[in-house]
Amino acid sequence: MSEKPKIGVYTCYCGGNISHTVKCEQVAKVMADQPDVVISRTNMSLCSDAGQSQIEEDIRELGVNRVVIGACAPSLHEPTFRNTVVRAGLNPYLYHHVGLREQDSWVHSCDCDGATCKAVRLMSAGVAKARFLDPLEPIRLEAEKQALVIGGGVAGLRSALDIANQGLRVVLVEKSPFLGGRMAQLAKVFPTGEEAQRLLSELIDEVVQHPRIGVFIQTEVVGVSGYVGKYGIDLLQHGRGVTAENGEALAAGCTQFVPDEFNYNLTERKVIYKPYQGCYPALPAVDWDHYDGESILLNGKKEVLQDQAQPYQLTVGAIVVATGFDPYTPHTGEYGYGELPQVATLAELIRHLAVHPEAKSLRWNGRIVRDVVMVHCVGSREIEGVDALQEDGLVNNYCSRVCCTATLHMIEELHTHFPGLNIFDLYQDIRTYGRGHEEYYRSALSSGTRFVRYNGEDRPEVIAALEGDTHPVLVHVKDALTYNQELEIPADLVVLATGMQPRQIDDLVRMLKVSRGNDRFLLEVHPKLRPVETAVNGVILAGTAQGPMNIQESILAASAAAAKVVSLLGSGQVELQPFVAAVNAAKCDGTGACVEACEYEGAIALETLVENGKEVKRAVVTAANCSGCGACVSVCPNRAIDVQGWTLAQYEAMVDAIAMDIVDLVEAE
Amino acid sequence: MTDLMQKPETKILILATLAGGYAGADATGQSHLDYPSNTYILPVMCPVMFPPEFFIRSFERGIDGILLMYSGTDSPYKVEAAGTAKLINQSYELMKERGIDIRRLRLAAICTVCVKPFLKEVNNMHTLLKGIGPVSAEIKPQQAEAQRTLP
Amino acid sequence: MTIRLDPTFLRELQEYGEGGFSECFNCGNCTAICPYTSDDYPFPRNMIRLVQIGGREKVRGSIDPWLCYYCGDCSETCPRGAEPGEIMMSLRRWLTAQYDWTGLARKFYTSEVWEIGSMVVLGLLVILTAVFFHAPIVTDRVELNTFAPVEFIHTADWIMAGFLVFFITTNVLRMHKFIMRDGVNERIPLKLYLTEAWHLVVHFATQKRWAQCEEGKAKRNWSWIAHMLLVSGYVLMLVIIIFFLKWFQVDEIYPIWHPQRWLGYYATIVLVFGAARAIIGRIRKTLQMHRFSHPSDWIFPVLLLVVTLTGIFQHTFRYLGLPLATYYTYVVHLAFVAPMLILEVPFGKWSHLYYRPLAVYFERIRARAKEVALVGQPAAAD
Amino acid sequence: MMPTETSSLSRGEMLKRLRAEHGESVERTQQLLREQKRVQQEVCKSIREKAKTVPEIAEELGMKPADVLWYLASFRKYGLVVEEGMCGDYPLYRKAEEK
Amino acid sequence: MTKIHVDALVVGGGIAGMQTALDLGDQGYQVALVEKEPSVGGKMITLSKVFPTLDCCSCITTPKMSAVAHHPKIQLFTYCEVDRVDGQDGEFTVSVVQKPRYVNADICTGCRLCEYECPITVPSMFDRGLGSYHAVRVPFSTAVPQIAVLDIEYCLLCGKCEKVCPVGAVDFTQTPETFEIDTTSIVLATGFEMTDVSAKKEYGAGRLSNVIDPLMMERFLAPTGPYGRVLRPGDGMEPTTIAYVQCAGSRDETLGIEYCSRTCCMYAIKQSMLISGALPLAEVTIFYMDIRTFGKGYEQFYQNAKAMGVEFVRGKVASIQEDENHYPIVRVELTEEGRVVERTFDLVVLSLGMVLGDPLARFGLQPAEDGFASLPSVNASPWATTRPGVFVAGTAGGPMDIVDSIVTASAAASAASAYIRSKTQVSIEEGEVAYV
Repeated sequence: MSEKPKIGVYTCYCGGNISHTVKCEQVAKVMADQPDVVISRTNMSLCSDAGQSQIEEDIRELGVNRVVIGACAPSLHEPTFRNTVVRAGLNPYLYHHVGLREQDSWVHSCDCDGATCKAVRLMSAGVAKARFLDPLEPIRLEAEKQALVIGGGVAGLRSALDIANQGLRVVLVEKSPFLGGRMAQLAKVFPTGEEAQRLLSELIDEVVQHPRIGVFIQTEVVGVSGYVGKYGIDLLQHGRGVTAENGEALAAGCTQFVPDEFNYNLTERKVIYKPYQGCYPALPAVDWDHYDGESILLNGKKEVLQDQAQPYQLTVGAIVVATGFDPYTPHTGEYGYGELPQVATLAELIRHLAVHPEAKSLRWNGRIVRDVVMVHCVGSREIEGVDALQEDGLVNNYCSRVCCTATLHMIEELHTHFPGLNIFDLYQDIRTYGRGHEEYYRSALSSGTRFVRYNGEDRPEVIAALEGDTHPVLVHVKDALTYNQELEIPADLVVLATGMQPRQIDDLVRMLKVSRGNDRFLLEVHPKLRPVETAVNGVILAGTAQGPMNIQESILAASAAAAKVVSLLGSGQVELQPFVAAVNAAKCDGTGACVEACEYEGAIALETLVENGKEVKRAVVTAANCSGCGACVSVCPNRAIDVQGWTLAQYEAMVDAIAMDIVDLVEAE
Repeated sequence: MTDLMQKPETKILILATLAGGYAGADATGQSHLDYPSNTYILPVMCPVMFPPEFFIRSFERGIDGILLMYSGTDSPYKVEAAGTAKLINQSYELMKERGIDIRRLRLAAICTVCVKPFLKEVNNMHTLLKGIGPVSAEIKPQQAEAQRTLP
Repeated sequence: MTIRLDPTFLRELQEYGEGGFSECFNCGNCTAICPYTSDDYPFPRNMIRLVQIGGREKVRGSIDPWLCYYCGDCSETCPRGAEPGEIMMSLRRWLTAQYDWTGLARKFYTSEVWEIGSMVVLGLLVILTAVFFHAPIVTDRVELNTFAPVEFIHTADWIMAGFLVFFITTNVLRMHKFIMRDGVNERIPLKLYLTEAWHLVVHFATQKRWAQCEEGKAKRNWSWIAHMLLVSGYVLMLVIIIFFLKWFQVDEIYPIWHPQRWLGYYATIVLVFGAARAIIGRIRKTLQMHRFSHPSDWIFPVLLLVVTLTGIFQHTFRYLGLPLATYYTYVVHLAFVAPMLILEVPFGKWSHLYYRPLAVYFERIRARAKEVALVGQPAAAD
Repeated sequence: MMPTETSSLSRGEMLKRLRAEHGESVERTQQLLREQKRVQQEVCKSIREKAKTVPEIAEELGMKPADVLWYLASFRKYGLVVEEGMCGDYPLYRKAEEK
Repeated sequence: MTKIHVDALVVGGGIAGMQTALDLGDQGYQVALVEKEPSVGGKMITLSKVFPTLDCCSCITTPKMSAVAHHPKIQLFTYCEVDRVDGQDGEFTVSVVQKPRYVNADICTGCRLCEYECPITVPSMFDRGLGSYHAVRVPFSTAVPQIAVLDIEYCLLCGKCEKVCPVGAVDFTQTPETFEIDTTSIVLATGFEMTDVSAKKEYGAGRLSNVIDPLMMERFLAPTGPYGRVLRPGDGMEPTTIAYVQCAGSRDETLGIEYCSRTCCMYAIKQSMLISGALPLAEVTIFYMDIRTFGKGYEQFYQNAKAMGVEFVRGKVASIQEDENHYPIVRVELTEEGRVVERTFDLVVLSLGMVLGDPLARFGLQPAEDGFASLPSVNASPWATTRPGVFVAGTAGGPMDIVDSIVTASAAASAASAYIRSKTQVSIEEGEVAYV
């Protein structure tokens, strides 16, 4: 350390968030008397422009060369203050952030003295660490100006297109044999009434014709390595099983039928199939999961198809996760689903109508339908202790956001196509929040839909009617709007408005090291500061992988994700934090314990150097490959190695500061 | 200033990984859930960096309990789970040698949203320390003179 | 008790008026803004809700629609534009049809052909009767009592009155059955009917509940007064023609101070004024209550106005000494009076004049019965 | 920041023009200032010795409580009055000590 | 006339505008950000804490305000209004009026000596008229830029500020100045206003002193608020019973606003929680028709509020009157019980909705039926207006909360960036997708 530390300490009120519990003025006073501290201030809101200017001024005027800030969680504003000290000409790593809000004032609100005491200790630990701070330079790496987009649904497509339109190259990977994702299964979309498949095909056309987008269909991500700017991706592309020449003929000759999951198993399809007319690619594909391996007759010859999977490797700078959602599948018996043939999900009804476009009357299970009951919040807004647990032992306590409008949109469609239907809508709260969505509520009401409000703790029951009843099923519900009057609704069809579930992408989550939130959807860093980024640098979220959204919202999120990717990679360079191992060559005597402990290829190695005319072995770190885990630190017998910015000496100083009695601190005044 | 002179009976040092326990502690804060204030959370990248001597030294300086909150197998670091476990076992050996109750050092996997497990660990350690008392009962803390005049 | 949801009821009610039964999303604004609503009768939303879920029996047995005077506050402030006031109006029409065992009321409300047609037929019958069975026509001077002998007319009046009494009584008995018997377990002591009867008289005479919605609203207060005057006019006329026709229909012209003349003038003036006001209001649709006029709302004031005007003409011709004009206008007058009284009073809009006070009367009896039961309870417990 | 071009008129001329243009608002503001000074004096006098609540001051001075609160908020912001405990649900205000 | 050339013009310096400007600036585009108020920050900077995380609002906003002010690619024009937009297809000329601050922005240091000297006190619009500041002032403590502004409508022209200013920044010679910005694309982030409180006479039409709007409550809850605590504005009482009237400015035909304003349920719940924190004895009741907590983590937030004891009552409040002591009385049908009640509260908050803030005509745009910018293809390009090259971010394109505003802002930045590239000859290194 060349210069004597001159530490500036700042305790933020956080607009009262901290100062309501912690006596910030006292903290500041104690800090002012710590050795090496030249200034100790408080501020109502340190992250404001005025607060930041104050710090800059102190650096310039008072020659402060170490800054310690006690404020909110470092995850929120560490970057902010790093920029502040940089503006004042200081190295960004000569600053230390102490979390006084999430880890002090917010968790000890009933214990003001304890919280103040804790703040004093944590701040003095910060000051202790600050004495040991060294200027560090971020590691600059060449960034691959290419992004990977995982998922070929509307969010993935939009994200890929936007990234490519902004000048970067994109690889779009889709696991299934066709692009379009869940949106392709919809008919008309609210609030515009456009055909989903037409909108999609326009988007797909733009994507596949884009010179900077490469599309991998039937491809899985099987490996992820590296770091932001340079992710190594392993892909496995399954064979399509057919060629442009023989595709249609093979499909025609195929005789093996399987349930068509595109239509939620309401229909069957061949094992060589196209999900719908106008799908992309137009070439049929083989469903390898169900193909029984039997030969198929083609031009008189028998052909046995084989999945010739092809691995690919590529390097990308960033990864957009647009893996989408799964529609919630009710448990068997939940509202009679799977037990009574008259109970279907909304998604199933959409497909049912799509495969019978010319139907003059609504038929279900061979019977003309006159009375339809729609049930909202199936698999959403579940209550612990009331609703059955999901497979993972949790309940879906979130709102799925789209089901209300989707249900009311369906009611409008039903009334348009089949006038005279009686529709009963069982809801908790109608959440037609979007622009133009309330219109669907109004329209459903105007067309005579009867709304019944049930309480989440007392969900409706669907039972089979007794022999001789006019209707096959009966729905029992307590109607809050009639003061909990018990109603019995005879029905020909019960439609369950099922919500969204997080997709089963455990392997991918593990490979990308992203986290999931309480709702099991992928978690963003902060809903407002970084709403589409994950905690892993360079891994960005788009669409319903992050949570329930409608098409419009998915597109917006996808475009926002694209903006983040372009900001990150646009310059062709990324900066990494300099928290990597560094060897003090003077202390190193080349035992090699560190190399043994290191799990990262090419991160640390023994090199032979000539020192004072003697050949010696010394450990040398390759920064770009070092993760900064510190496995080498704990095994070094000479304490010759440290993670920069996180040294053992700093921790020891911090522990000493915490261990010190407050009495001493007060005496030290 | 008199109110600052209250001495909390015990001190719990929590070394929490940024990718795990530290974020979990932040999540607990965001939920505004109370826990004892004698808890001092320091962020760490990966706990595998601490040699066993570090923990012994901390006890000697007067830290009564140490919680290592890491991400375990979910960690972004390959060695975190196995490496840390190994170090902790070595530390337990050293602690036994010096007559320190090994329950004073605990390793816990805390994820970014593990609010309940976080509270459980903190409260358990707090209760434990109430029962077994400060570390000074077991070893003489070496609160070195030098400390009060740190450089 | 579980109600089995009946989707047909709402459709049925839609035939009785334009109110947005289905627009309503049950926010409760109408009930809370209504000056008449009470803990026991929290309408209009409860009525709308019963219609939505098909609670036909409950609606038939409820008096709530009669407690509404259509001040329009609910419709003005409805966030959904669902017109709860008009819904209550439609319910009153439906209830009138329910009380009426002949089915005529239903026909009148749901078919304009039936409503107008029956009026025309009855009017023509009167004219034909006059054409074929009239007494000698004196042309040199006005002798109405020769042309249409007052004894004959009076007898016809009594026959008509008997007819009215029969239908009104039988319909009221049905109303009583729906409200006080069906689905009501506790027996209501007959004594209460007698002790509370004064309510019926007071409400019939004053419609005083209407005044309740006019607090602080000068414009509406005027409405109630106008309505009161109108009622006084035709009640006066009804009493005169049923009981005092001989005194009223005379060929001698009394001096100007004679009560026969100014009672007649008073009634004529308030009837012209009241009926014209109702018609103009319906044309202008300024008041909330007039925004959705049903054909049945038009027919009564129009008949009333025409009856009054023909009455005025007839008297004018008599004063002027024009015998033929007097006779003809008299026939026309009767051709309008007969359908108005025979069809409108028991089966049409006019019936609200007795259904409303009856409903208030029944409400009082029910409330008293409840009080009596409550007082009685502790004794029973001992 | 976009530099606002300075007009070619001198400061004196400009002030004159502003006075002419804003004659009405200046006059209105002068009245407002007199009113504010009066209220300030009265309120400060009222709470010099004893801390009072908003309704108490309003009653005493015959003002609307909402207006009194607005003035107190303003005086508090600029350090003229301080809060001094509560009387029931109402905070008490007292004149700040002169510096 | 001065003329500036930029790639993108962002109109509105609220959270959406700032986010768009930052995203575009980070991508290397030259950005002009025009804000009509003297400081950036928009509505968001006036809020206390934000849902569902309950972290302090200024902690999110002020760094962004600071960032736009310091960003090398962003030129910030505060106290400026867009007058007209000419041109089309990537060649827009926008004329902007710089309103006179009567303070020289280049030399003002924000020391506030003028503010302390100014004798006249005026209602602070930052505090929704409930607090006060002087006729010359720095608009609020965290304002960016930290520069004073003089309100000529309340100026005595006494010259005291001029004398006290240490750098001679007060300048009465300023006049409105027009300048032009040439730009390739425009992003509208002009934001929203609350629905007019006087429109609903059943709710007192804004004349009841203890019936307030939610932005006022935000100020009471904010640490820098006018009273420094939660008091009711009628007489300075600390309220114990507080009611929220939901859909007071939305979903109501009588107001001509039939849409849902999306944010009111959440802010009412959030404020209830904050009130419970600030006033432990307070009892909060929320009168609602449908609770719409649809966002990520919102439903849990609602359930937490219920568990904390916030009372949720279903029923549309029909009328609010006041008793002789100005306590508001709420009349409502408890629709789940079928009973009409009149309940007296200490304070009532009307959960007003959102309407468009600034008229769109200046930008050559037609509003849609709901008054917000018309977006013809929301399921393909939800940021695109009817005028090519003009994009929309945040609440100019419909009611939405902060999270959604920020996402739409980034999306608009993405769209603007692609548009700028397609219009200007930015040399893009064309390349095949590289994989090995």
